[in-house]
Amino acid sequence: MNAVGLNITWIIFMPILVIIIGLFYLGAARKITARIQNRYGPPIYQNIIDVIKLFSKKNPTNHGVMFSLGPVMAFSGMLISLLFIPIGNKALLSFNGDIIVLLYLLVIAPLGMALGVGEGGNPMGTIGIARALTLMLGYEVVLVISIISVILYTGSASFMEIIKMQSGGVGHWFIWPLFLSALAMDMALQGMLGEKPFDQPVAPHEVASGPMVEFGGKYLGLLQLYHAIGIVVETGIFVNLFLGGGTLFWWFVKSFAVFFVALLINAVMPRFRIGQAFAFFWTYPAAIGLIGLILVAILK
Amino acid sequence: MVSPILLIAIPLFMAFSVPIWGLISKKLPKLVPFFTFAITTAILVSLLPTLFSGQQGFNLTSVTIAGIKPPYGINLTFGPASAFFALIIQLVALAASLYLFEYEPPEPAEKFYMLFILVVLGATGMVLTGDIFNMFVFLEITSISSYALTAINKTGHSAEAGFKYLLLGSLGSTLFLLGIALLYGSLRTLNMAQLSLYIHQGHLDPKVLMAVVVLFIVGLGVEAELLPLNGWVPDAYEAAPIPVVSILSGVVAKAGLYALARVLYTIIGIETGVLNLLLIFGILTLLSGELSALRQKDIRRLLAYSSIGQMGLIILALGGGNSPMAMVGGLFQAFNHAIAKGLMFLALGIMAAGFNKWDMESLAGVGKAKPYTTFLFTIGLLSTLGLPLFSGFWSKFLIIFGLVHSGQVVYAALALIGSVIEVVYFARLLGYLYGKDPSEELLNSTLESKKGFALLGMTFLAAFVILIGVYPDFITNFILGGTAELVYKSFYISSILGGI
Amino acid sequence: MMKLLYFIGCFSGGALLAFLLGSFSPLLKKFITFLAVILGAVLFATMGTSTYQLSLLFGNQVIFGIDTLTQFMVWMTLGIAFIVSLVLWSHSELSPTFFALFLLNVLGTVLIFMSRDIVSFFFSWELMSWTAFGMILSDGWEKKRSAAVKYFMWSAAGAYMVLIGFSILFAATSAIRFENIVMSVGRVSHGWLITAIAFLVAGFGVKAAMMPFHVWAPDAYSESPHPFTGFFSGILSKTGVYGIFIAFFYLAARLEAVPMLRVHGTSIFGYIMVWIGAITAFGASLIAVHQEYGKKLLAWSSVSQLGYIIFAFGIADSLGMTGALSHALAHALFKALLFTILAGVIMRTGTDHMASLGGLIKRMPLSFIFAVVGGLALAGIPMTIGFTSKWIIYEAGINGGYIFPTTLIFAASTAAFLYYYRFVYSIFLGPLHEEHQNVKEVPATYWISYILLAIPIFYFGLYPGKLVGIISTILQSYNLPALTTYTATSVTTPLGTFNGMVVGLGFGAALIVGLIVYFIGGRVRKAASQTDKYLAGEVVTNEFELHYSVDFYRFLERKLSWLLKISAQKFYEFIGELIRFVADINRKMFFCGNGQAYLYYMTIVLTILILSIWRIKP
Amino acid sequence: MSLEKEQKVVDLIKVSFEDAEAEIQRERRVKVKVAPNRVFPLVAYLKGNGFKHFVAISAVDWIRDGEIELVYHLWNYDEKVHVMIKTRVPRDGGSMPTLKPLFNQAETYERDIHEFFGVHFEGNEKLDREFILEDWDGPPPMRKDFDTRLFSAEFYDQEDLESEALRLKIQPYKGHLKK
Amino acid sequence: MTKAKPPKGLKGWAQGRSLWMLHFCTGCGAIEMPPTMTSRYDMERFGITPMATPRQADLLLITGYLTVKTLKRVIRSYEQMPEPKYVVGFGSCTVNGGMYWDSYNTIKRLDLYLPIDLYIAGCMPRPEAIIDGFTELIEGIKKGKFDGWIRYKENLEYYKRNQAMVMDIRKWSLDAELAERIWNEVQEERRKRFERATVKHVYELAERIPEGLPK
Repeated sequence: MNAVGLNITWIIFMPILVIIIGLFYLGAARKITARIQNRYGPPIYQNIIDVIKLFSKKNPTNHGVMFSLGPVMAFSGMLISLLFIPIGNKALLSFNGDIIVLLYLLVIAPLGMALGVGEGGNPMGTIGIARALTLMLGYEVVLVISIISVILYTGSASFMEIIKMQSGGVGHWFIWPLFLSALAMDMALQGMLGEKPFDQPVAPHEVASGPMVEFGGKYLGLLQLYHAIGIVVETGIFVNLFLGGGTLFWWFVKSFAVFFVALLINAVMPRFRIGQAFAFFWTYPAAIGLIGLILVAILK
Repeated sequence: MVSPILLIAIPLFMAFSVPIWGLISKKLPKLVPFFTFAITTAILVSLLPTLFSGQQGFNLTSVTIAGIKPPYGINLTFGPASAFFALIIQLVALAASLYLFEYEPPEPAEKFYMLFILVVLGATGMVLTGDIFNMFVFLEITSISSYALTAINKTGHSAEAGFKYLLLGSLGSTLFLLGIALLYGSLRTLNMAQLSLYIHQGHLDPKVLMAVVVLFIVGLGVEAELLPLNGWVPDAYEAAPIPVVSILSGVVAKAGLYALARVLYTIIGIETGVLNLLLIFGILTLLSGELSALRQKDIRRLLAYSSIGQMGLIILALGGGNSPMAMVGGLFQAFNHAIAKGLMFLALGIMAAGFNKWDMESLAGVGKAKPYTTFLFTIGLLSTLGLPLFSGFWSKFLIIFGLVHSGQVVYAALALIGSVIEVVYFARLLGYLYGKDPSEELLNSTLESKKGFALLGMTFLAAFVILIGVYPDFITNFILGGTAELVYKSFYISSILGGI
Repeated sequence: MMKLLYFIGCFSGGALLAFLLGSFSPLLKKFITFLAVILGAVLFATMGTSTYQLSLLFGNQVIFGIDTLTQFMVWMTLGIAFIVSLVLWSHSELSPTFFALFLLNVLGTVLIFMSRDIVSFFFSWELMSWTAFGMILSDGWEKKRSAAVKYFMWSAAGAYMVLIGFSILFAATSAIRFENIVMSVGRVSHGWLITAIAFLVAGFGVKAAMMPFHVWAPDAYSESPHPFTGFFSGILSKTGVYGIFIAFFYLAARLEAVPMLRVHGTSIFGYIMVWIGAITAFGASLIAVHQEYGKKLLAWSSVSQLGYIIFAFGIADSLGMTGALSHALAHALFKALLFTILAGVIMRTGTDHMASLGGLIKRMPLSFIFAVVGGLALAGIPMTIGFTSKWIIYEAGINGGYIFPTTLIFAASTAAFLYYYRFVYSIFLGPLHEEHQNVKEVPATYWISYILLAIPIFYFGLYPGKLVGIISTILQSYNLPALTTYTATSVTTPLGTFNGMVVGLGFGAALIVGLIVYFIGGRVRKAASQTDKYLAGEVVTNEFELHYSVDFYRFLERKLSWLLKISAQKFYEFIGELIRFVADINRKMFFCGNGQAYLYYMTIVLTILILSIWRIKP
Repeated sequence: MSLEKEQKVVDLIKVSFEDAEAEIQRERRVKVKVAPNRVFPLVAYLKGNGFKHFVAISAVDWIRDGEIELVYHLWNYDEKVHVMIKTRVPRDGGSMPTLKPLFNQAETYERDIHEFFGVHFEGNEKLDREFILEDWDGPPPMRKDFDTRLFSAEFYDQEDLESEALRLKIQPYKGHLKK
Repeated sequence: MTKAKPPKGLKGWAQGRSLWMLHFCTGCGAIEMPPTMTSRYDMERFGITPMATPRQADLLLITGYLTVKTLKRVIRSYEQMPEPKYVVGFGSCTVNGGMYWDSYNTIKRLDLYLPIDLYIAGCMPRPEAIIDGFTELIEGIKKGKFDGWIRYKENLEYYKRNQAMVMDIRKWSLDAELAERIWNEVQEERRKRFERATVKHVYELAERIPEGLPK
């Protein structure tokens, strides 16, 4: 029972930790982007200020019940996904669901947000959602190909099993034997994180920040938190599958490293058109992933 | 004592007495066909129990005329097969004669009723006779009356149709007669049982036999609507009055079919390879009929083509005769087709009554204007499509099973392709009947409630369709008997000629 | 014996009564239908697992049996039928014929699941097919003609393929009962057996909307009477699935032994079906994404979901079959729910054209909530039955090593989000149109049926083990491999675990946390009006189209146009043209109306026949 | 620098439009003066002769003559010649046929000129819709007799508004904050 | 109803350090924004980020002159912003009309129509001036000294009346009832003013046109 008790402590503590770290990730992202652009950039804790400010704002416009529930659902959906991914050898709830469960839990959040945006009734928001979903159709295929190759390679869809198999140093990480799959997944991750060149859904110059167009104040604050957790979870999938998990510290280091790569690409890339982005995912990353998958299937 | 002879004698008497009734009252001739067929149907039904009393489960009685025994005298056979076809004919004729109550035939009306009775009489005779020349005679009675009835509307159109029918029909009869002549020349007998026995014993040169087969098929094929010989069908069905059409499709065609089956199965015997011929003819007729119906706009022509297709299916089933299932299915289908198609034609007559337009566009929406008639029509249609709860389902099911059972998977598949085409045009027809709003003209045409007697006859047929559809065993024993009679030659021969 | 007759009589008598009495009072037809379904369910409950014999054709004993699978399928059928009969209370405008045919249709469907021999199976099959056609017909089908004809033609073609398959088996084994066929299937040569199975699977595949036999399905589903569509798509398609189950596990099992027919460790049939299922699921969902009408969208979605089931059947191990059967139930539930909601929307607004709807959440909040529930299940969100079944199917696909089809299935699932969002957004979200300002919420019969459908959706989502347990019992009774590693709330496969309860509780807790965070944030201001939106400072009034619902995924369509161009429809249209061409030639040739020509034909036939006799006969 | 191509254009116009005063203004620039009712045929004629680009319509208010001069600019991509067609319509009740049948974009320029100069263009259906000036019911503001300074002073009457603000004790702008 | 107060303490600090800006760039001042945002001056180091919609913005930056037509949109956007919100007038056009002082269609003083918190004068102000203005703003917000949105709420009728003098406010105000009422009230005066502004447009004006202009 002791183990269970510990688990519950972590279950309560981990989301708070991840939110703070995720906000720091976002702040770091802004700082790093600024440095790349030869700017000074905001302080690294800027996003925490932003969230505090957003929650302190008064009278954001509400368009209906679903509009309010949307961000809540997005936040909660990401929170529950967080619990199903092992973070730094802490299994949390991940014994109760495998990668596929996580993949589908990850969908609750965008779905909730999409419904909220829908009730907002702003066509730009809906265009953003339509773009996001199209993008999702693009990267999900690549993501799934990579995940299937990992599952085929290990014979298990459980995160803990996969992490266990990678224990024993850098050499045992799956990024080496499954390099092509990892590469494909990293590309998919770029889309998942919504970093350039795949930031069409929120493209501020085209659709006025897309889904978020009607959200202000605490709605936006919830979405910021959702985004912060999302980054950790999404990079965490990569860390757990290919970089061998690790202790809490190293886990976050690896996770940030994955995010850092995405950031570098983000900082120097222009934006695809949405059709191009979709077509891109279904050509190069999918092809790379498929080659990786075939190699796994043959070599296995 | 009721005797099968009465089935021929009474109509004969009634037919020629029509003018006399006409002298008494102008209205009386109208009733004559109905009473004739009511009496004959009653006689037939009262005779039915005698069929199922022997050891084999059924019985075949031979009735001699003028007391001379079969090989030398003329006889009538009353077995399950004959009785079955006679029943078909009587049922359809009865329903059609009820329709006549509401129908004003072209003058002179007496002639019409006379010919009407004569057609049925001839068909009944064909079915019942045990003598092949008699069969020819009855065939002639039927066909000549049909020619006249086809042309009775006295328009150029009907005259043309009648003439085409006459052309093909008379040539067909001639060929049939030629075949009889060949047989008689070789075997010196006209009694079917005797012929069957001789052929069975190998008294006939196979080449002559095959020539006879060909002549018979081509000769009888005109009435049985086989492929290249059925050119008259759509024209005749289009030009003839509706009750006549129902008789043509339900009675004449079935009599021709019976003749074909009787001649090929009983006299010639299926071991000679005629079945392949039937299969080929059957499938070609089926496909050609269904394909022609596919784009028809005129409902009478559509039903005519569908009729051809159905006859093809029956012939195909007879071709699968080395499996009794197919044979049973074929006879069953003959019954179903006669009833359903008769029903459909009669219902069509009422649907277009007082209106006289027969294309789909004009009759669109009739389901709202004349709901009950259209409902009856639909029952016939669904039965023709072979859908469950209606009798057609069982026969089609049996035919396909039988065909596959006899090894003819390809034919079965082709037949089913034909059926799919049938589904398409009938579904489209249903769409027209129910889907649209009726035109003013249609709404103002004669009400169906004024056609009570006709509806009674049709309801009677529809009841049969549903009864057999729900409980097929109502009639299956009959069909099994009929199949046995047609297929087991020795039984037939021994029943007529006495134990050999 | 008598119980079965009572059961049949209950439905057919109800049909007869509804048909005869329905025209006198609309209440009567609804009441009779409702009563007949309930009575039927009660009768079925008393029947238990048993076998009944009926003397049907030539005194043959046809068999109706009830086993666990039958119970599963029949309860599903009766359940959805009950929902439909409940919803029908609000539909007096449908003709008595519709009610009668509906009862016959339910009867046919139930009898399919009960029948244990060829004759009764085919009887029930055809009964189910044509009554469905009749129902489309009875609902005034001026615009529906082509869809109805297409449906009828395809279902006839499918039924005939089934018939050929059965008749081949009958010809080879001389048995009409399934058990006898299975016993003597060893006597059938491989060639015939393969032919028979191919015909059967193709025939059943038509009903299960398997590509390339799916072309009828979207049209027929979308054009069928609205309250009935849920049953049509949810249950009638399952008869095809059931048929495939029968064909596959009764007969194809025998082919397992032939090494030539084995690919990837399973039979070649399985392999083909996996691919067909995956392509069906993927292709249909891509098409569903681009539909403009709600019913069409859901119809294509049905085709896609049926692809999942076929895919899972093809895998044919314990996971695959569990997945297939559970997805059969899942699809029946959520598709019935979604179609019923759409029927309610159509009843209230008169259209299912998505661009003309919008904003109905303000007027029909209950419908919206359940549309979300249905959508969660459709998209396979954990906590709903849709995830339970999809998850098992994915695990089955990966575990069986079908990597590429599984990828396609995943993509199809992602596409499901796309079309689901489009559906729910276009109808319920977005701005409310002027003409729908006074739309009312659906009547009680509707929302009661929503609730009734939502309960099992969540129950089996939170207790996936219960569903797997039911299906395992079925599979074990058929001596098929069954999934045994489950508890009430969790299922474990060789690859991983899924605990529905933990996910549910966890999400519940997360939702509470989310709400707390939300309420920390303080007051909000209600939007002043519907035009209170940010549109670059512009005030956009009703004269402009603010509802982003036309060409929703245009950019996607543009990119996928090469893929969407591949159309089975066009191929069939070409075949249809060809047949019409042949038909015309045939008619002009043989029925030219020229008496001389007829005589020529007669002479030619006579000559050919006589000459050929002289040549062939020695 | 020869002016051959310009001369060709002038000749081209002179051939068909004898009443038009065409002259070469300078290199690549031809000026034509015609009566208002001849503008449409002339533009149509030029369009058929390679002047595919309708550049703009501009207007000048000749207040002393009581006329408004409309200038139609056309451009020939092949020859690289600019033709200005000048015509004058009366200031009050002046009317021109629309060029929309020839060049769709003329509609927009015509709406513009209608709003700012008050010239009516016959056949332009969108003329009455407000284009740039929303809620405007005064005289066309680009005419020379429109006193924009007066209008600005009177209409945006700041003194009134400010005194009201003082009465309400609103300090619209609080001034610099001390560092 | 208690009087709303500008945020102080943590909220005020966060508000000041995280100013999200909606820049209404129709005026020529827009050209000064890119240098302010990019690497040389980098306003993001103060937490100031451009935002695409008023829902997310705290600061409305008006970069230059506003015509009547654009004023409507600005008011609309301003009213859609959540509170607390700030308006910065940028360039002399917003102060007194600037070089458009005699235009028939440009409003002269923005603070009559919207509660300006801060003006950055200049034509145009250089990025240094902008940064300076922003620093003022941030410091002021932290101390709770900017209360433009409170002024706007409290004197809504006054602002609406001013707006109604130059534009049709009915469609452009979130509070439709108030707008309708005020619009009806000011009609008479508005009409008079319009007449007064246009009545003297006669030929004497033509005399002012210098001689020698080409005919």
